[in-house]
Amino acid sequence: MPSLFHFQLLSAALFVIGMYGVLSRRSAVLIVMSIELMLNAVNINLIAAASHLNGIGGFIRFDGHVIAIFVITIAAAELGLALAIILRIYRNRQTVNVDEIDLMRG
Amino acid sequence: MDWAWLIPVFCFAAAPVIVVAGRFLPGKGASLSVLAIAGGFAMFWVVLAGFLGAGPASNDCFTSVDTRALTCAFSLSWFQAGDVQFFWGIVIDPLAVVMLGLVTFVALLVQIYSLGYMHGDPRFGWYFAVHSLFAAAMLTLVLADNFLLLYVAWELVGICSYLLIGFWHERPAAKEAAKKAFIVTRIGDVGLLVGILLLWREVGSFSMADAFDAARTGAMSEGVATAAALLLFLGAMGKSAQVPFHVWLPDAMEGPTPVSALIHAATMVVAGVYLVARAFPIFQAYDADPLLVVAIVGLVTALMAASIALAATDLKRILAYSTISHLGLMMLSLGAFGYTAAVFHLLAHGFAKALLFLAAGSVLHSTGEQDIRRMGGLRRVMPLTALVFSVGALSLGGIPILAGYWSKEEVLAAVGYHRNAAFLVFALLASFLSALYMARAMFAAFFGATKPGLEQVRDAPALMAWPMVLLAVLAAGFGWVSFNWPGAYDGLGTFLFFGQAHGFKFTWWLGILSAILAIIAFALAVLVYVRGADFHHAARARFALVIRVVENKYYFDEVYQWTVDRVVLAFSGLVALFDRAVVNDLAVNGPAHFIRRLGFALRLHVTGHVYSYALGMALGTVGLAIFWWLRST
Amino acid sequence: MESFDQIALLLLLVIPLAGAVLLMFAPGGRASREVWLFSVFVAVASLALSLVIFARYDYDQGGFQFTRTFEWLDAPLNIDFSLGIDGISAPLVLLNGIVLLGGVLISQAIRYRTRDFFVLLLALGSGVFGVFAVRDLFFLFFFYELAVLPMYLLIGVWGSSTDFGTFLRTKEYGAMKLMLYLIAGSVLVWVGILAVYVEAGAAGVPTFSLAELGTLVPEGQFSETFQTLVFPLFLIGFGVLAGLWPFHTWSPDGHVAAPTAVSMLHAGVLMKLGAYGIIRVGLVLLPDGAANWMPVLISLGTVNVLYGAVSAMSQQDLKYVIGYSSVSHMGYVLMGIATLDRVGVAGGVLQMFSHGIMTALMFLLVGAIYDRAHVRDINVLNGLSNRMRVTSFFFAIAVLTSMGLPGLSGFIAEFMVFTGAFRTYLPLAVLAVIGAALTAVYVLRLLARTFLGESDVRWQDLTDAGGMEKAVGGAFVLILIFVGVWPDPLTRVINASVATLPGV
Amino acid sequence: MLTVSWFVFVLLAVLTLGGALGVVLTRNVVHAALALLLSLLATAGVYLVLFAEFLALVQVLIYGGAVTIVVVFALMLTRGGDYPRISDNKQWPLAAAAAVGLLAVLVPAFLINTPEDTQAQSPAFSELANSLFTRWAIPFEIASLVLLVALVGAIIIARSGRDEG
Amino acid sequence: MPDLTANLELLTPEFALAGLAFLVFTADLLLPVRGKVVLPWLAAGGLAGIIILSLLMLWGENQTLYDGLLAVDDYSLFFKVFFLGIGIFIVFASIDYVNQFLENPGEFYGLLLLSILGMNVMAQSRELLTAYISLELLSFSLYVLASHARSSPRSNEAGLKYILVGAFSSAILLYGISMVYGTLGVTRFDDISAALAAVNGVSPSLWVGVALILVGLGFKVAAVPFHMWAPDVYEGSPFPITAYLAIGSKTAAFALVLRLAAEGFVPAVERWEQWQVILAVLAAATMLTGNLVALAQRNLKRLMAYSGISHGGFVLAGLAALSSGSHLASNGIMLYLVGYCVASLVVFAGLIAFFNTTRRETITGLAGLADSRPFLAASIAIGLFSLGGLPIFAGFAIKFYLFTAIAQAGFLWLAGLAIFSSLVSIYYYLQVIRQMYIEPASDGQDEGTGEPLEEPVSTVRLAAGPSALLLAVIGIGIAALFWIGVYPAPLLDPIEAASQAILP
Repeated sequence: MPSLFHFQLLSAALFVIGMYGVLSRRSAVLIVMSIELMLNAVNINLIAAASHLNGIGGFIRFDGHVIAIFVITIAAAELGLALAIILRIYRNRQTVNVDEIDLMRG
Repeated sequence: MDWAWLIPVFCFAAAPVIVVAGRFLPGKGASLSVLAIAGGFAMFWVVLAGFLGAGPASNDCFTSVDTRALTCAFSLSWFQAGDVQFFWGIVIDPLAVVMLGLVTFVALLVQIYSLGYMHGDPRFGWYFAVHSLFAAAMLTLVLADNFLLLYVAWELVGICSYLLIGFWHERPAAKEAAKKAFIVTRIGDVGLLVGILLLWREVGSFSMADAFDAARTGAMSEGVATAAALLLFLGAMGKSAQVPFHVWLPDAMEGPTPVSALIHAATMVVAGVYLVARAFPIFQAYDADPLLVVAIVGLVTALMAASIALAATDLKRILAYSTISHLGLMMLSLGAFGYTAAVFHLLAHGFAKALLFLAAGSVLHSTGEQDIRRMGGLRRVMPLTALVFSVGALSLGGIPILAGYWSKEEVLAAVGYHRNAAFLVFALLASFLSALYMARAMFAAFFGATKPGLEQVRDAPALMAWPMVLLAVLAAGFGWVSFNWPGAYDGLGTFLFFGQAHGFKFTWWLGILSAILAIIAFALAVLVYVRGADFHHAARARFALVIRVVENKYYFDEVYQWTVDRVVLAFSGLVALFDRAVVNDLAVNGPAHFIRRLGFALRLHVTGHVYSYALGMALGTVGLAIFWWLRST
Repeated sequence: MESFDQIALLLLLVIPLAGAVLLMFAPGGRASREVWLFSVFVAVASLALSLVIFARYDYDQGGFQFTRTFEWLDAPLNIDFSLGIDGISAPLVLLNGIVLLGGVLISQAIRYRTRDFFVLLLALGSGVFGVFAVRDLFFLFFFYELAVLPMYLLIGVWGSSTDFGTFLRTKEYGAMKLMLYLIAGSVLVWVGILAVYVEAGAAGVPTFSLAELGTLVPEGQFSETFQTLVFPLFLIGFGVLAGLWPFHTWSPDGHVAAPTAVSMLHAGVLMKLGAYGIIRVGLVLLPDGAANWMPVLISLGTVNVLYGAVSAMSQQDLKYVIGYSSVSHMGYVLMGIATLDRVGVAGGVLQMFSHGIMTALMFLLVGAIYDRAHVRDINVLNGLSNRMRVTSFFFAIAVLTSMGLPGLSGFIAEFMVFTGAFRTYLPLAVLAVIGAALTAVYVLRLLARTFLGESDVRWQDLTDAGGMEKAVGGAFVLILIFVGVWPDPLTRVINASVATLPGV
Repeated sequence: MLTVSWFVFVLLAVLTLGGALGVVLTRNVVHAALALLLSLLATAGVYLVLFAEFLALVQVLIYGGAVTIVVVFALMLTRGGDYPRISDNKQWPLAAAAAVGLLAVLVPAFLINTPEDTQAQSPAFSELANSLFTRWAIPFEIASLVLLVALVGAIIIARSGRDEG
Repeated sequence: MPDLTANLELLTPEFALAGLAFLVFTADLLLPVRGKVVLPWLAAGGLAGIIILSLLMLWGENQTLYDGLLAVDDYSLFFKVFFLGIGIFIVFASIDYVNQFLENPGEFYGLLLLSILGMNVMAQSRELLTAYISLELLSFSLYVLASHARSSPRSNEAGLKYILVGAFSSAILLYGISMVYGTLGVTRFDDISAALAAVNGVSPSLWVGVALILVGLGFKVAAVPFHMWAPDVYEGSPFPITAYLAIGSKTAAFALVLRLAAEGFVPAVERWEQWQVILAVLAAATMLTGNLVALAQRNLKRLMAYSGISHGGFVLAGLAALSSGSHLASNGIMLYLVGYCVASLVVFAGLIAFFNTTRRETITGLAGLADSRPFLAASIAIGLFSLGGLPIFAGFAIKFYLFTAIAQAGFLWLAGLAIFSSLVSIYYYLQVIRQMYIEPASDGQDEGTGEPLEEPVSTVRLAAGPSALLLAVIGIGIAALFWIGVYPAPLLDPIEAASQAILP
């Protein structure tokens, strides 16, 4: 039976991959997608901890699950808003390529 | 006598009044100035009488232990600085009394003379204002009982001389001469001030009496005594135009002639001599090494100046160099313990030289001419001037029974007794030279054939004549005051060293020798300038080089000029450049620019690309996590 | 009268500040004449007040008087707004009153943004009053910065740029440099203050009150190492403002750029804040550190004297000459302080006063000349004494004072400094005396070139200084002579407090 | 049993990470979207392994459904004709370095302290709901406001206003 | 199950605020275009009402709700009133701008209100998730508001950059939370501190988790190296939103961080003493970077962004100085936040007024302002002087307080660094002032720097002059600056109470 550590390992890897995506991608949409991956990693971490450690050391039961639900909600909302802004930029600039979006710098 | 302090105060009071309200007073305030100094002169007699009358019994008066001179001091607090109390006070002792007489009298005469001489000058009032200020300062200098006050007066006479030399500052020469005079004397003043402060450091008070007691009793270490004496002498050299500080005095002749008569002949320039005489105890302390220096400097000055005077052709400059030379003689005499002789010569020379200057002034005033080569035979057109000038010249030249003769003889005697033969020989040479150039000036200017263009000149007006006459009388007969008149009064020396028998001792062989030398000198002059014999041209030809050196005043001015231009100003230019280039642009602007550059460089890290921002955050995250981890374990 | 003593200093701070604020919000305060009159009124009031305070200072009793303390911030910070002056600050308060009034009076001709000008000028004045009148480190620093703050605009807006051929000094540069310099100095001061506060807190008395901190010193709460480490912060920090070499260059450049009144206040008063700070904070709180660092300070002071004099010799611009002479004369102040000798310190304080009046006078006259001739180059100007008789006379008095001519205040002060220095640092003292002689060189050079001699046709129709300038200048001249002849009224006040300085 | 759960876990992990890698590496946006979908669904599987059925359900509904659809729409709407070849930016090596660095920090951090382990259990829905609506009521309500803001914002930003004809 | 909602009424202000937001939304829907001018007044009035309501209801309350997720204490009350006040001023400052340049006023004000709600909850949340959610409420509103000028590419770009980096950072923050939760199993601050104190031996995932949380919050307060989004977002956002970002969101984030540190970390003393230096280093980097890069700016918004970063650095330094022993640091932080906000508000209000009339936002664009609009120039100058930390304005007092706290906590070096970097800051503040006061007016077409203006839109009409409302806002702000600068004691009483609440 995989232990908590394995799940944490999984989440860490997922988080890092998502981060790499954010840092390396050019298309704003893909960056948003990568961020979703990172949030998933968070959720895996939370749920794994919640379900493995309940009852130990003053844990309130299943807070992890609750937090995870919030995270999912926020993530969805964030995604929606981000995509809306991306659309707006696409309309004004005909690109979603973040290294063409650098009117302001310095 | 308790009112002696009034003497300077009169003049001090007069000066500002003339400046502010002069134009409303009769004679633009000149009258006020003359009145003040006249009052001073009157007070002098009161003081003298009181002093002769006073005994050690009377308050504020005591007889100092070594000189046993009666001294009366009045002192009151000036101000308290930290833990040091500053006083101003006056001391009245024979030396002070004598100087008082000289200063008040000559100043009075010169101011009266100036009424005529400066008549119609646009800055007439200003002239007299500064004159009063000068008189005040000079009298303070004479009366000061502590070194601080002396220094104050010392500087004040300096600035007055600056103002009067530069009186006609529209003339560039006058402007430069004034600056030169002040700066050169100022160099000496540094020595004076340092010396004073050194004495204070040792003695703990600025009072002269304390300093002298310390010097006498040995409370003052020898090192300090010697150093202080030399430093004071440095100041004296500056004021009394001793070599190598003599360069300013001839140029000072750019001032109005009466000024030259008063300040640069009779009074201010002798302040140095007065200082040395005043501080004699310090010079004498221990084995009196400083006096040897004084003697040497005096001798060198006397010879050098006399030789230059011989080559000079400008009447006033001749007189100026003669002044320097005679100041040298006085120093020499002091250096040879000839205290009395120095003071005596100081007085005699003062009257005679003032007279000569006034006479030269009257010549200048009438003819507008200063070069003796273009004068001649003036005795026909201005007999009075010629007469008084001759009296002065003969007296200074050392023709017997005139004042100068006695005083010079005293000096020579002192040198003869206390210094070795070499000194005496050179001293005799100096006195011979002084007779020679005096005779030259006199005969060249007033005798011989009248030069064309001088026939119509007229003699001095009364206002200028009378002072000259009075001075002439003194220049001729002043010698008698130094003799011993058994019963009534036994000699200047005895007066100066109260009670002690420093009577007048005539040294026959010296007296005769100097008389002969003087007469030879005058005879030569007669031959050359009246009879027109010209064997001296041969001499000129043979000693061409020497002559040129002498005529160029031993190139002192050139050397100084070079130093100022090439060293002082160059250095200051260098410093100014350093200040701007290094201190400012490098050390100040440098860091500022560096920081701005840094800002512009750092600016680039905000690339404008989201992913690089995220990268920064990611790296920051890793770093922070590691840092946190490390700190926590 | 007791009640007066209670509020005297408060009034002293409030009057100029309130004047400035009123002026700022005065309806229709744009008519320059009215603005000027109002400012004159305020300045006169301050001067009168400072005169009364100075006169009422009881020098027999000594110590701090007119004291008053208001709670400002209590624990955990402990800042009191506590007022009080002693014999050292009393003359400086008087000085500020005098110079401020002078500056306001001769600024009659300011037409451009008159209101702002006088608002800033008065703010500056009240800042200086504050520094001299408070007894709490926080407020000392507060007013210190308040005095610096207006300088930027005063110079930047009303100043002038000059092209010296080889290099250019714009007013922006001068203003910015002065501002950054002084604030850089205050950075060190600030750090020093914090250090003292922390140390006092370690001793169980976290406070900024100079009085309370002063009581810690004799108890040895500040270890010698601490003092030795912290003192340089104050030394340099305040020294910058005092024109300490090599941190002096802001001063001449600032002068060249500044308008007349500002130059007067800047050289006349502002530079004194630094020296005052060294005494009030450095000497009082860190006597041991001071003792250890004084050899450095007196050496630097001597450098100031000589360096300033020498570089003044070859300056071409009148204001540069005076600026560098200020550097040179502040050297005497620093030397006097560094002697840690009663005469010396007293001399330093007196020199602050004397130099304040003297430089103010010089800049006033230079301003008068510049307004008429529109040049300050001493090679271009000449023979002014024929055209501007009174101006030249006053200027001569001023420069003679700076030359240390007896009978004028400068001599007394410098002589006292020398006296003190001779007791403590003989060789440097001799150097300083030589420096005094050097002064004569550039002063006479200046007089000869600019004022004496024939004047060109170019200056034929130059008019003499205006009535107001004559009046103020005359007053300054009288003060210089008065102090030079009878310094006792000042010195006895100064002595009263110098004697009580620790380590002196 | 053991082997089975291990097998399932590994399988899901591979799918999750593989999908994730697909998202961040592929050159084709459509593939990226699909990879994202895959990864998200696999994550739901992971939740199941953790006995978090409810969350698995939510995950499938929200991510698998809504999110992916939105993303695809966004891709369609922002198609610039440059799809086949979306490349990475120049800094990708640095990015990789940062990622690896973070991994190198996280893994040992997890490895060093793993509290003693218990069997994973699943909460009863009722408990979850209960705590969600009692203890976590405030965050819940704020979250609803967040959604509102996102909604309003998305509308006013994305809708075509008067400024474009 | 205990009754968690016994004292639900304590949240009335929050509910009222949410209700107000909905009211604005609906009013916006119902009102005709012409009638929408009432919206801002509705919002402002509502906010004022809520301030009064909160003061009446919550004065002196000290309770927790929902099992300690939320605290209703003096601390939250202080910040609640503070944020609501900021809200009012921002609304007033926005009115003209919104009328001139923006569509959808209803959404604008509504989102503003919701973000204020988020800030309030941030200030009173004592649990990580609650804090996070309320933080997201604030962030989402700001994402929308930043990109609110739909037609402006800069505004879009600002929104995009903000939301991408923001989402990234919130992912990191969440991961940190998950790690803390995964290690301790608790998310309440007090539990965390208890656990921290209890944790013995190594627990790296906890520490890394804390670090990640700090990253997420550091993004919000724009701490180096998480600051790079700030300049772009500030520049691109509509001007009032720039002000709001600089004032509101930064302060709210600090309110959260301060409570987290004070309740979550500080009680675990030895841990905290290990961690202080980390914050100190972060602070040092932040203040230096902000000030140095600000030197190179040409655009006013960017300048304010960087200056904001540096001020954030000062506050971070204050955080590093927190200690369970004294309230000095926490007082200092809160005082500083207030002073900083007021000063920035004055500056921004002036700049907005300037922008409304000229559409210029570059530094050189300000040239000659002192002649054309003296009051605006003066107010901007006063604000900048205050930000630069010069006295009689708030800046000096608050800086002195904060830096004293830093030094007192043993970070004298950090205090020195802070003082030095505020010296640097004075340089660029003076550059702005120089443009306004010294440089002559430029014709507006070419501003000398190649910084392009927003291309003028024909539909936009420029205001003739700053509206009375803006001037009133500025006037009040300046008055507050003087008040805080001269006598902050009254303000410190509630601050002390707030510190008492979080650091018993």
